[in-house]
Amino acid sequence: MRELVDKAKTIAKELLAKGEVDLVMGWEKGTFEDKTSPLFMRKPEDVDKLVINEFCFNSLAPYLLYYKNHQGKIALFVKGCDSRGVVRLIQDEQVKRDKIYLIGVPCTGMMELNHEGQLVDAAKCRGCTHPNPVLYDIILGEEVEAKSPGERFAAVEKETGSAREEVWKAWARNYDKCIRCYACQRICPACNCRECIFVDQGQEWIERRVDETENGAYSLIRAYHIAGRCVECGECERVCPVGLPIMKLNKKIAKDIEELFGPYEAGVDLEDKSPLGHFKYDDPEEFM
Amino acid sequence: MKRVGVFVCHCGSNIASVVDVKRVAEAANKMQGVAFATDYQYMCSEPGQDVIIKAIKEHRLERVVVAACSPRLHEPTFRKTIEKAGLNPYFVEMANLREHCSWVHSKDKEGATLKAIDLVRKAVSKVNKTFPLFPGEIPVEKRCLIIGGGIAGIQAAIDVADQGYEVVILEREATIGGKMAILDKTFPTMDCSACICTPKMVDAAQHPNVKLYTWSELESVGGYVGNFEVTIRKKARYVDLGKCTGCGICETKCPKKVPSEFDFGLGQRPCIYKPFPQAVPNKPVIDAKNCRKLLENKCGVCAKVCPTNAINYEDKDELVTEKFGAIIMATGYELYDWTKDFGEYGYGKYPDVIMGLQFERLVNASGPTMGKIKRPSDGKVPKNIVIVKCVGSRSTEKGKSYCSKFCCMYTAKHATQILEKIPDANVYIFYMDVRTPGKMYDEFYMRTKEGYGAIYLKGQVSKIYQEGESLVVKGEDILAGKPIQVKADMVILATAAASVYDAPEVAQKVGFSYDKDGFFTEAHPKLRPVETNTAGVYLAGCCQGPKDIPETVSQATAAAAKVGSLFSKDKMATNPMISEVNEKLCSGCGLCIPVCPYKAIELKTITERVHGGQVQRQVASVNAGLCQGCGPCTVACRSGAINLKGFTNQQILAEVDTACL
Amino acid sequence: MSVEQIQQAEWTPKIVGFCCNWCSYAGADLAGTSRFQYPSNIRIIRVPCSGRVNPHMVIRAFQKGADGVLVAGCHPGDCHYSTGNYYARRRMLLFKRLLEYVGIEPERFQVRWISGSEGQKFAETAQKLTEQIKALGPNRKLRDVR
Amino acid sequence: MKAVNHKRLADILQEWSKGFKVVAPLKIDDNIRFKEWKEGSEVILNENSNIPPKEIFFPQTEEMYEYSIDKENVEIKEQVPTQEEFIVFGISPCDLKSLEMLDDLFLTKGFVDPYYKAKRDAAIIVAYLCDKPCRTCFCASMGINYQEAKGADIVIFKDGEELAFAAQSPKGEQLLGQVSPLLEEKELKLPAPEEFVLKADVEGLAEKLASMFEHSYWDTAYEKCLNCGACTYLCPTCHCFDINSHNRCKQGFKTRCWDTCMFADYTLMAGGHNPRPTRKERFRNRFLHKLQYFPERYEKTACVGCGRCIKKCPVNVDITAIIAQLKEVDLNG
Repeated sequence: MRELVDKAKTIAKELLAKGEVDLVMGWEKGTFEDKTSPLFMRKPEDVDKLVINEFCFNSLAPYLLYYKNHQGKIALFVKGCDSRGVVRLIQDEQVKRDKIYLIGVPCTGMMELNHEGQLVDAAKCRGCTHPNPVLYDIILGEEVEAKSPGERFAAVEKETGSAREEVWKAWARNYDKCIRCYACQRICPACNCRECIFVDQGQEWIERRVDETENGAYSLIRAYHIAGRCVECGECERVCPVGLPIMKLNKKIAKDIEELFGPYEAGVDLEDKSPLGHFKYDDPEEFM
Repeated sequence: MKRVGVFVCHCGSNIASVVDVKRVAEAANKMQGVAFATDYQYMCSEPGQDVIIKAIKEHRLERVVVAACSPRLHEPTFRKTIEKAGLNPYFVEMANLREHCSWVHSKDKEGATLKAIDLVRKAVSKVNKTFPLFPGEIPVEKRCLIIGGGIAGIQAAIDVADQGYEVVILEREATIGGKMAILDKTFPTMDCSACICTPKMVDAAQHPNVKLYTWSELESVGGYVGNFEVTIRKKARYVDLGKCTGCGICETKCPKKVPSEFDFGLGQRPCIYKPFPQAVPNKPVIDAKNCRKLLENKCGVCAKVCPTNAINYEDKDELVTEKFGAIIMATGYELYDWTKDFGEYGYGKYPDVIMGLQFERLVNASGPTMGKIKRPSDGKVPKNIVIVKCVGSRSTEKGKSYCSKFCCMYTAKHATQILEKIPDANVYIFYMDVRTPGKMYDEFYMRTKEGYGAIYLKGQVSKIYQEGESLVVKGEDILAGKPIQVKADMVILATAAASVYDAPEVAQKVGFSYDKDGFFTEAHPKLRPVETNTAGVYLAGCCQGPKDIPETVSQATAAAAKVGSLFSKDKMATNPMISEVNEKLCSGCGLCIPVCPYKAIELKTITERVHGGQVQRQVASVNAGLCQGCGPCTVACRSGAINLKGFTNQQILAEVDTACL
Repeated sequence: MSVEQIQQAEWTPKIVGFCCNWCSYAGADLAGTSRFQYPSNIRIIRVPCSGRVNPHMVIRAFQKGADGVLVAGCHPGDCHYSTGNYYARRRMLLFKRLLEYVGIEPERFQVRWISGSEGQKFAETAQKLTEQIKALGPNRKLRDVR
Repeated sequence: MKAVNHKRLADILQEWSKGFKVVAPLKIDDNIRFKEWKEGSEVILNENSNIPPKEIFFPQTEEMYEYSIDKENVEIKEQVPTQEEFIVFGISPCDLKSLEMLDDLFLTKGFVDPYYKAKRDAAIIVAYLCDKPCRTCFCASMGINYQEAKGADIVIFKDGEELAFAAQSPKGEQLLGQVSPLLEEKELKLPAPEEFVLKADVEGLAEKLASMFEHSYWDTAYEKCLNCGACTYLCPTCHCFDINSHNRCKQGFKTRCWDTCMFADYTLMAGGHNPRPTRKERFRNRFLHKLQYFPERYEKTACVGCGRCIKKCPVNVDITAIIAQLKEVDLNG
């Protein structure tokens, strides 16, 4: 991916210089070599800091929510998963397609340090089905092959067969770890409410107490809120400071949607209907 | 916390014999927020209601819980009661101590009493979170649209128009009249169908309050009860109705003939045509699919012969939008297409296997054979005729699961017609059952069988095939317990009555529900049979399910009466228990929009001040006229921005919390 | 009450039933008028439509001490509001699977279609649900022990 | 010097746990959290716990009192904050330093928080001197020597396979006495101190920031921050909380829960006004509080250089980079 940076810089500079956009969102080098941080470029010279590499984890799509009243056009770099986040935001009427310029980055997968300090394929990229942007105005390079599309539901499949009490205990331990920092929610392109019911307590849905019951409710209901809308970018799980297996729930729901209502991937097609926004008369009724 | 009053009803002994009502009242008195609690013999009686009114005044009660029977029974009663005492009528909640407690736990008095206390606590917690609700008012546009111009639509139109309201009949064919105009005779009286139908058609067309849009399609429906905005596509007719006198010269001169839809292909018609001689309006249309002028720019004979220059080959579809206060659906039915499923009957490849409606044309004096029963293949008069009933009806395997209701009677009618016209004919009728409820219906059937000598065979037909000039019908006579084979000259299939092919699409356009078979769903099968769940939309005739003419006509009249009662007021009150949007929370994501069955939610743009500047953003907005208060939108809304008044998230959560205490 | 207190006291299951006003609530009413007997454990919350039931409310019931939750609505095709139960069906299908996935017994959360004429079915459902929950014992999962 | 092979640490903890509750950084799945040590628990030293040990003294959710209402009468049942002596084992020098700041906050300037005090007074601190700094560490820049632990009752460090124990208070002596049969006398020494990758210079920063509230630096600096609460919840010095009621019909209880200036509702007022309406104001507050307000009030920078926020920030907001940028800002520009 690194080889794309020159072209990326040229495009970004040109967009800014010509005034086609007044803001370009990309990445810059972070604290360490294996970290990057979102970069907001407004002048052509800002573009010098731009990097494109296997550490550009952050989806820039959620930032679009902060520029809803922005007058000009905004360009942003999008990997496959990021572009699905953008589609999500367009479908949710949060972003207008004609107000953004998408620079597609065919993604060969992110890398992260493991516990032993070695660089390995990032967990969030496992099972990726869309390494290439699904929506873009310009693409930086040749499209790439998905590495492990067959493992889309690997995280879920492992689960079957465990005894129910043990399963619950593992989740209860997770709920004990959660500190409700809401990093998962803030980074999620599907979490685009103006005020999250979990933060805004005025509606009486949840209490701020951090304990097994409230955290459990948060976890399950957040998963349900993004059911059929989760673009499976895995950012929530990556940013979780206590390492909760958040994507397990999201993947579980995505898998169930496929099983119950037919093949579906969120954020891939601007025209598709959300699985919970329509129904079929002959939907299954397994709970009867 | 509001000052809540709790009123526990004995319901004579219905509640009090199981639930310790005194204990319930005492427990209620100790509940948080309860300022007063008492019990009484019959809360719904006038003295009982006075107890409530008096207590509201004496104890300055702000909310009321009546612990009595099902709210489905007496909620309206107690709403009126507390309104009399000066409270908002929606400040009352009922705890269902009778249907849900005393009557179902009569052997567990302690459990029932504890449950009763819980139910009261739950109601108190809910009523504490109740806000005042006020019904709104919407104006009513006193015009009625009738979709479909068959006998149902015609009858409804005349009945609404006679009440003094304007009516528009929308008909997709070139004439009104529908299926009834096709029929020859009607059972059991054997009246000539056209003789009773065509005067009605003329009555409707000439009624000063009725406007006809024939050769027109429904394009879209917006708005809501009292205020529908309907766009109608007036299809290009190529004949100027203003100029045309209906003289018919064009029809006689048109050089190209095609199979007539009206005669189900048994006869021919020109490419400029009236479906039948008594069509209303009695003016032709050009069949654009076949007209040589329109297809190849050749011919043009009709324009040349027209004495009034009424032909206009440049005619285009035209969209008109009009406002209506009510809509009556009268889109009728069509015959189930048996040819795709019934391979054993030849998939329609044998010309002498026909459907009932085709027979109606064969036997009709104005039909292609001038009323002589001749079989389609060679025009010979058939001697042996087999009628097969329930083709595609009452079948779970192919066709429809339901009974098409009127076939038993029309097959009997067909048998008598055949036996009258061809006295030496043999009519064999294969049937599953003969169902003849109705005035003079069974008598008619018995006369067919015993008087005319039609041969009824109980059993199904397994195969029909051609053998030389005749058809072989193989079936079973289960009463005799043996297979049976009949050599027939003609076979008539009593095919199922099915919903019109695009009925679901039409229902979606108008915005109400339909069943798995495409028939429109009534609001309540017993008590609201001519209403739909969408306020202001009514049903008449076979679009709701197969029915015969008298039933159709009575339903049409009933629908017209419903429209009349809606139009009798200038303004109508709306249900206040509907969804509302908290714009502060709403992100305008629109996820609520597709789940609304009434198309009551749309996005609107609002302007608000943010940090000193003005910004515009989208939010959902609920149309109070359309919303019926069902609530799936509230669940689609993640942020809780859309809430259902009377059943708010906070009220239900409060109930959950107290129910689990 | 905490779980421990409950265990000490004679425990009887708490069941919350969300019933659609037009079908299941009416079915429960009919069970009453027909005097079909069932255990007194169920507390019915009236909602206009099964489509009004937010999965969050189901979670809330478990949090606050319900041992079982029933969501009951109109049979498919019978929805008073024409389509609410179809949305409910999709939502509850996914949500039920999710609860099972994290280890909550499937019996604790059940969805049923009960029409206004099925008083017997309502009574039987309440009866069976109570028996099933009794067999499982008190619910501790997701439970607010405070 | 008293010493024990590191593999026998469990024996020591086992012995102590007979008389005290022992709280130690335990491995819980992939996390390290300060939790009560039980036989079989795995202690992880020389690595920052996911959640700082502030949660021992100032838990994320803490019940304050119960109440019940009966008509007009309200009865309040205080949760009397009492605590038996307990051992906090394995706290690192930076986290130990953070307790000084929490002490300042909760115990000085005329206000004593009884909930914090009870636990703080009851704690016997056993500090663990880090083997070497992690790459996100910059405690040295915050004036902390990672090879000493002032204020701890016992200090431990590792030399090869051996763990060295040194008492720094009578209570520490007493505790070591309890396990003396397990300890051997050995000659052990601290490894040579290592350099830090990250550095930050806060010299004179508080004074500079005092005139920077309206500075244009903040107009873009905040832009990448998503306003999640990870940094503040993971910060050993952040200490904001709010108080919540939990009503259960006629009774209920109050809790205080961590809150964070990163959340929109932190400064949201009942009337709907929010003096910190956007991410910019919230971001600015986080840094001004750490680098200006806290130093002004307590003469300490509210950062101990543990690096948790750098490690866990979803978008790599790096406090050392922010400090460097702030130092470079031209106040006249």
